[in-house]
Amino acid sequence: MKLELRGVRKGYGGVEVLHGVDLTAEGGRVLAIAGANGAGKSTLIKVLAGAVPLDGGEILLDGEALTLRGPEDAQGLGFRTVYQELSLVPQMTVTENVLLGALPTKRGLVDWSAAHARVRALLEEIGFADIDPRVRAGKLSVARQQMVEIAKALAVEPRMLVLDEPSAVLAGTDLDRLFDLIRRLRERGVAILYVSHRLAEVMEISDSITVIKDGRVVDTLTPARTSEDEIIALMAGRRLEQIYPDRVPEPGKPLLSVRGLSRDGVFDDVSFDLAAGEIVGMFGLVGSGRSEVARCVFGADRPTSGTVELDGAVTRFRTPGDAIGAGVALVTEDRKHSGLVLGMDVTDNTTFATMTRISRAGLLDIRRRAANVQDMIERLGIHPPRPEIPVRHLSGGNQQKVVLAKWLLTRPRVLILDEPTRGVDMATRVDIYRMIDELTREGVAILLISSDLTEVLGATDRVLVMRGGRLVAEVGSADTTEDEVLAHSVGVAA
Amino acid sequence: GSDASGADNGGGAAKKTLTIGIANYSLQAPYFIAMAKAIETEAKTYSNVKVISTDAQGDAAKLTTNVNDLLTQKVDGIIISGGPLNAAPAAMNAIEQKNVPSILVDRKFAGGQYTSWIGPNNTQIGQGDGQYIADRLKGNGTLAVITGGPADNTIGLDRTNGLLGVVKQSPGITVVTAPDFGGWSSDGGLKVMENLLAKNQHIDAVFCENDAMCLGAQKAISDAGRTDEMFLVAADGQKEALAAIESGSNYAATAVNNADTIGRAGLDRMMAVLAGAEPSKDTPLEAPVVTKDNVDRYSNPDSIF
Amino acid sequence: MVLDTDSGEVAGAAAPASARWRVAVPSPTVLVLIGAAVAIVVVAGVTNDSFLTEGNMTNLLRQMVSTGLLALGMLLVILTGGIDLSVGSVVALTGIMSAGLVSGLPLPLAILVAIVVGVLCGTVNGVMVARFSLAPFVVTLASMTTFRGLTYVYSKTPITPTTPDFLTLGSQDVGIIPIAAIITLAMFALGWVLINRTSAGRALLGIGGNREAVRLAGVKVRRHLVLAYALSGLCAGVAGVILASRVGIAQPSVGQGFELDAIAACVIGGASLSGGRGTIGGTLAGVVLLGLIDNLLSLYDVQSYWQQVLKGLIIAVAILMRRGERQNT
Amino acid sequence: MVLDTDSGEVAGAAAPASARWRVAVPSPTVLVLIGAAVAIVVVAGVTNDSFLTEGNMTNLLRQMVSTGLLALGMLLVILTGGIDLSVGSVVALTGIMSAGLVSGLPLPLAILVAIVVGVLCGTVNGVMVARFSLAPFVVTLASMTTFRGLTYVYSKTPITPTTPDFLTLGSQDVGIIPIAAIITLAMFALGWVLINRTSAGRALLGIGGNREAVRLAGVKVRRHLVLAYALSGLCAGVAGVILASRVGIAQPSVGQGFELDAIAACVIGGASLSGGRGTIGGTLAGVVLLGLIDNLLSLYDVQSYWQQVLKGLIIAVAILMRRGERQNT
Ligand SMILES: Nc1ncnc2c1ncn2[C@@H]1O[C@H](COP(=O)(O)OP(=O)(O)OP(=O)(O)O)[C@@H](O)[C@H]1O
Ligand SMILES: Nc1ncnc2c1ncn2[C@@H]1O[C@H](COP(=O)(O)OP(=O)(O)OP(=O)(O)O)[C@@H](O)[C@H]1O
Ligand SMILES: [Mg+2]
Ligand SMILES: [Mg+2]
Repeated sequence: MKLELRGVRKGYGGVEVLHGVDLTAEGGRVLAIAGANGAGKSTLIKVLAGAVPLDGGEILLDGEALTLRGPEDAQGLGFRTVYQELSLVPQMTVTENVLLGALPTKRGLVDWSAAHARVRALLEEIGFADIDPRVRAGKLSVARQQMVEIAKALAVEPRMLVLDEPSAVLAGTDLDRLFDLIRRLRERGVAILYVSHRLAEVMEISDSITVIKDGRVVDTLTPARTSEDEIIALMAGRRLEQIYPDRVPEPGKPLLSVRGLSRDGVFDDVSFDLAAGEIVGMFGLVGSGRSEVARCVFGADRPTSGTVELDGAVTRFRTPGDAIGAGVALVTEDRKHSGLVLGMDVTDNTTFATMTRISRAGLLDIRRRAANVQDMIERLGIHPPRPEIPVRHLSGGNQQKVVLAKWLLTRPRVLILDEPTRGVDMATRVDIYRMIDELTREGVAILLISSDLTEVLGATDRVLVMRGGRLVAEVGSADTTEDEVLAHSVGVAA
Repeated sequence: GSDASGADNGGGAAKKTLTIGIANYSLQAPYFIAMAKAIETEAKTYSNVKVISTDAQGDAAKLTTNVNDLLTQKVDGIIISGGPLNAAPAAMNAIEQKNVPSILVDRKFAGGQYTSWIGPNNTQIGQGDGQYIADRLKGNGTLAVITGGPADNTIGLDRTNGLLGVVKQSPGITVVTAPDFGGWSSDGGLKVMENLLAKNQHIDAVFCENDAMCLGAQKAISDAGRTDEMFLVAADGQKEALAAIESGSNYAATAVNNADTIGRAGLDRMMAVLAGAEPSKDTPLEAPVVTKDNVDRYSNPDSIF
Repeated sequence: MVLDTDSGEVAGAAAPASARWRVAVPSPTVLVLIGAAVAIVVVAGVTNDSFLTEGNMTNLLRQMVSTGLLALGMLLVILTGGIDLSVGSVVALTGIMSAGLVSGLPLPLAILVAIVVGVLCGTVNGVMVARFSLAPFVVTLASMTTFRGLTYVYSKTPITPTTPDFLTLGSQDVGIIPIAAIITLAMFALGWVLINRTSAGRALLGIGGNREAVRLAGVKVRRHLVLAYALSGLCAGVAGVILASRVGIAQPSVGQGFELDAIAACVIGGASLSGGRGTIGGTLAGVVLLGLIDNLLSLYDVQSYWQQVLKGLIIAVAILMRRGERQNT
Repeated sequence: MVLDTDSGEVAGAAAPASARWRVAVPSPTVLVLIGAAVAIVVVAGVTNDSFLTEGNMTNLLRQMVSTGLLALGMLLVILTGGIDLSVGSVVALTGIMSAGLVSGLPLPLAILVAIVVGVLCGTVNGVMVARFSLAPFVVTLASMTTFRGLTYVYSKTPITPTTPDFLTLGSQDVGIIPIAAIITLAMFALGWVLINRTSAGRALLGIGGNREAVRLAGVKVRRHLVLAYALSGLCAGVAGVILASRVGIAQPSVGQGFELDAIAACVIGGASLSGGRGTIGGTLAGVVLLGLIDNLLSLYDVQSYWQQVLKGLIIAVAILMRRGERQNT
């Protein structure tokens, strides 16, 4: 099969986002789409999925014009989509989510045993047999939810599979399993569209790469004949000299010490130190307990035992407010669920953690607030640079920047970042790495939790590795390899 | 008021303890509260009577249920204060089946399926008020009418129709009826009156289907500074209304529909029936019009209502 | 197993054949409610002579019919994240129409027409909500007023049905079980099948849980929303006819505030007003609990005002017993 | 500018200093409502002689006071994703208490005590919702019943206040503007400041939008929830005192159904019952629109039954005019 887009235009509320996109996807090939945050990738995908109507141009399937009046039309054609923003019904079971709208029936009634069996088989096929189809989707970790999304897209054999940043929450073996799956589907003749900001992945999995900038296609490249640098240059419109800043580890005095921290059933006996001016990475597979450690340190959850010391004194954060007051900040991993109030604007979302601080006699100092927000918009390059826009209308990467901005405004002494670059484009990542590097110069201690191995090693001074809720290794970033860290995380001696 | 059946008959039933159920349609309005209280107070004058009072909270189905509940508890007789209900066939069927006497107080049900009824003659109440208004206006002027609620409550309808029957005989009297309902309450009466005042340059008299509404209306009139322009006439004999009449305000008259009298008479009638008497089926009570001249005969500062 | 302790209501229905028995095990919410109800029944049975009598049981059942039917329809709407405030007015409209129509039409036809009117009312709500994306609260608030007005336009005065047969539906019993209660229970059973065993029912839950996700999965969201409101109208229509038949006279003013009891039953039974969560079993338990409270407070001769205070407190305690339910999830 | 058509109400308040003028530009919702209100006023002014009279304007203002105050408090609760069904009962309780207390206490003290009782009622709701994570709908449904019962326990019969001064609050005008309307407007102004210019106000919106996100940002969620309900109780308390003072007699039965009007005003004004969205301006416009509808239907002598039908239809049209608002967003 061959799918062509010709001059596709799409806008929201009068502002055009796609200005005439031409694109060709073919069965048995993986087409990667790269582009900066807000370039219009997700919008393009929504057009293809029939989720939003297009404003102009046409879509041709094997040479014939198509009209997609709704998602059901696209699905009828075998176009399946994994959206960037998780779209599960949290109250429903995995089975129901996967077979949403297509539950098997017997004599008009849903045949639950057939349904569960089908979903179990599907999960097995994509390598996630350990997900229980009868569990509520909302109970799964983000990574597992992502795999459920993928299973959902495969519930019907697709002719075309569109994946919008499927890897943002995956790491290590999970990622390998995803790639295996993609390759198998390619062999079966499925057309695959793959969107990701992790260019190494893109180079590995794709047959060709289309780069989009500001809603226009700027070039289509072949991985064999291009480089990450070239793609970044096309996306950003400038060359990036260096991705990770050079770091000479100069840890100051210990700021935060975690001692024997445990939370029943999640993680056990975790101890580590963060020193002023240091960036410490934390790596682990999905569900290894990294996020939970961060939340307990921050007072968002209660640990069952263990202590947290700040400046050598034992402290007890009962609420996140206590932690913020003491200068600890946590950029949470799931922006939609725990990071943003989607319906509220950039200003509010950026200032939720600091609004009491900029109040005088109970009244917000709105000038100062506006100035703070403006400053953050400029420093992080939030696009569009409009503080009054609801964050719901920002692209995924820009939403992530808003979360970062909120925590940077608290001027933390200890900054915990849980997957902070999830969905963030390369150019912006570089800005973020530079920014945290600068923060350490001011004596801030940073814990960077990430599932991106390259990032974990590139941006940090040393790396803690977690496995099954325990801290299993600590290595210096400069003296180790990706393979070694990965080996620690899966428990194979390197 | 008049104790038509006579309490003295009750003594004959003093042998065993009697349980009398009261099925109240609603105990939200003071009028009905007062009536339920009167029944209970009167019951205390008999040594052998226990009263079980239920409240359907304005729900006809619940009244039916409550009646069934009472029958379940094997009451000897049921007094029904049916509020705005026109009939309650299912409840009355159940009572009939159990062969228990039923006394209706205030509210008469259509269909005649009850032992005895004691209550006001609402048409007469309206007529009395109408006569007072027609006399005082000397056949000329504008009369505003405030109704309580939808016409499924024939209490109000009877009062207004009684009034109009008299007033319409004087062609010089223009009647304006408020399009919205006063909901039988003071705040409702106030709001309806405010709208009437906005719409009508001149009003000579106001009639409300009950006192509560006219108390609110009186306030609206005084707020608008038009107290001297008009007088108010209503029905029930609520003690605040009697006080307003007594004080010589523009609250001129009200037709008595005495909850206390009706309640007491209702219980006495029940006792009489239980003692084997066969009283007259329907007993409409007199509804004298109270004005400043005779108000001292009716006001009782201790009454609830 | 452990993971889904507070989701038994949804997950339970989705149990595979191998664990089919789980279907029969009610969720913790329902268990708590059943426990409360049983405790109440036992205490009442011991301390009150009238409570466990046949007559009172029949009464109790009959009393639960209106709230039960309305709560059933309400649940379907609540599952989608909506609300239907108009049910009380639909009860009045369909009740008075059925009572009025029997004078001209054969009894079954009159009842049918009245119920169809109920379905139409619900459909109007559904279309407004689905097609024009309007807030269900306001739509049904507006239609509550409109339908009530139409009831008075149909007849300002109560209508006593001319056919004595009309009273059968509401008053006749089979043994000690009223026909009306049997109809209600049958409708609950159908509701259970709808919610747990049909894709339409699952779609209703999904719409309340994440409307966009369901839409993107190709489910026709609007059509299902209309269905939910239409069924709520249907239930209200049946309740209206039964109520008129039970009282023996149809009043245009009937049904005010019924919607609150219906919603309360659903929420006490574990339904979430944000949608996506709620069960037939829980709702039924909620209906029973509310019915028991009313029945007992009046059997124990509690003063009407204190009845209100107590009723409020009992509802509060009932929901306190199932803590853990979060306001927005 | 164009992008934020359906969010202007929140966004408008958050304008940076450089664009301070935007604060003064109401959101599309409010503009549509103001447009509708102006259209109604013009048409009514031309076709009805009584409408634009001084007396009627004073009436109109006075009639909006109760709904206005209740809607203001309700908005705060709705912003958090909650609802307060108990306000009508609080109106009755505080009204009758203030009328009863003046016979023993100095007037200002009596009023103060009554209002404090209102705040307490709200606080009870808030604590139940916040501390025990109970569904606001059921909590306030239970307290609606409880507070109503307590009102009757306090006094079964209406109370006429013994102090003539008691009547000032509800009846006195400054020029043609009733004191009560001035108090209401002042409270709306304070409400505007609270929502748009204080961290507590932003927190309320945030809680309704994403409770977990603002909790993690250090916002004390429970405390703010209690605040919202307590303020709703405060507004209901003020409304209760003013109403008793206006009618000149306090009835225990007053206020039934007031909560629905208050909620309707908020929702017509663009508030979302799922929380996180709503404005003071919109709510005020909603109150005015509802008040105008009532006033005009009566001035035009529309029969009560048709009034209900028309009122329902007008509300439906009003919300239809601001399509685009999605049910769950
Ligand atoms: N619902 C919406 N309303 C208004 N504007 C929107 C909406 N959704 C997206 N946009 C805008 O459209 C542009 C493209 O967004 P899109 O989500 O397609 O970007 P993207 O390329 O997927 O970015 P990212 O890499 O960050 O996911 C952005 O400027 C965004 O702000
Ligand atoms: N097989 C599984 N099925 C469902 N949930 C799981 C599974 N494995 C782990 N989890 C959940 O993952 C959580 C622990 O992961 P946590 O988020 O703390 O770790 P993480 O290393 O940050 O991983 P993630 O990438 O998922 O964030 C726990 O809440 C646990 O219940
Ligand atoms: Mg995107
Ligand atoms: Mg994590």
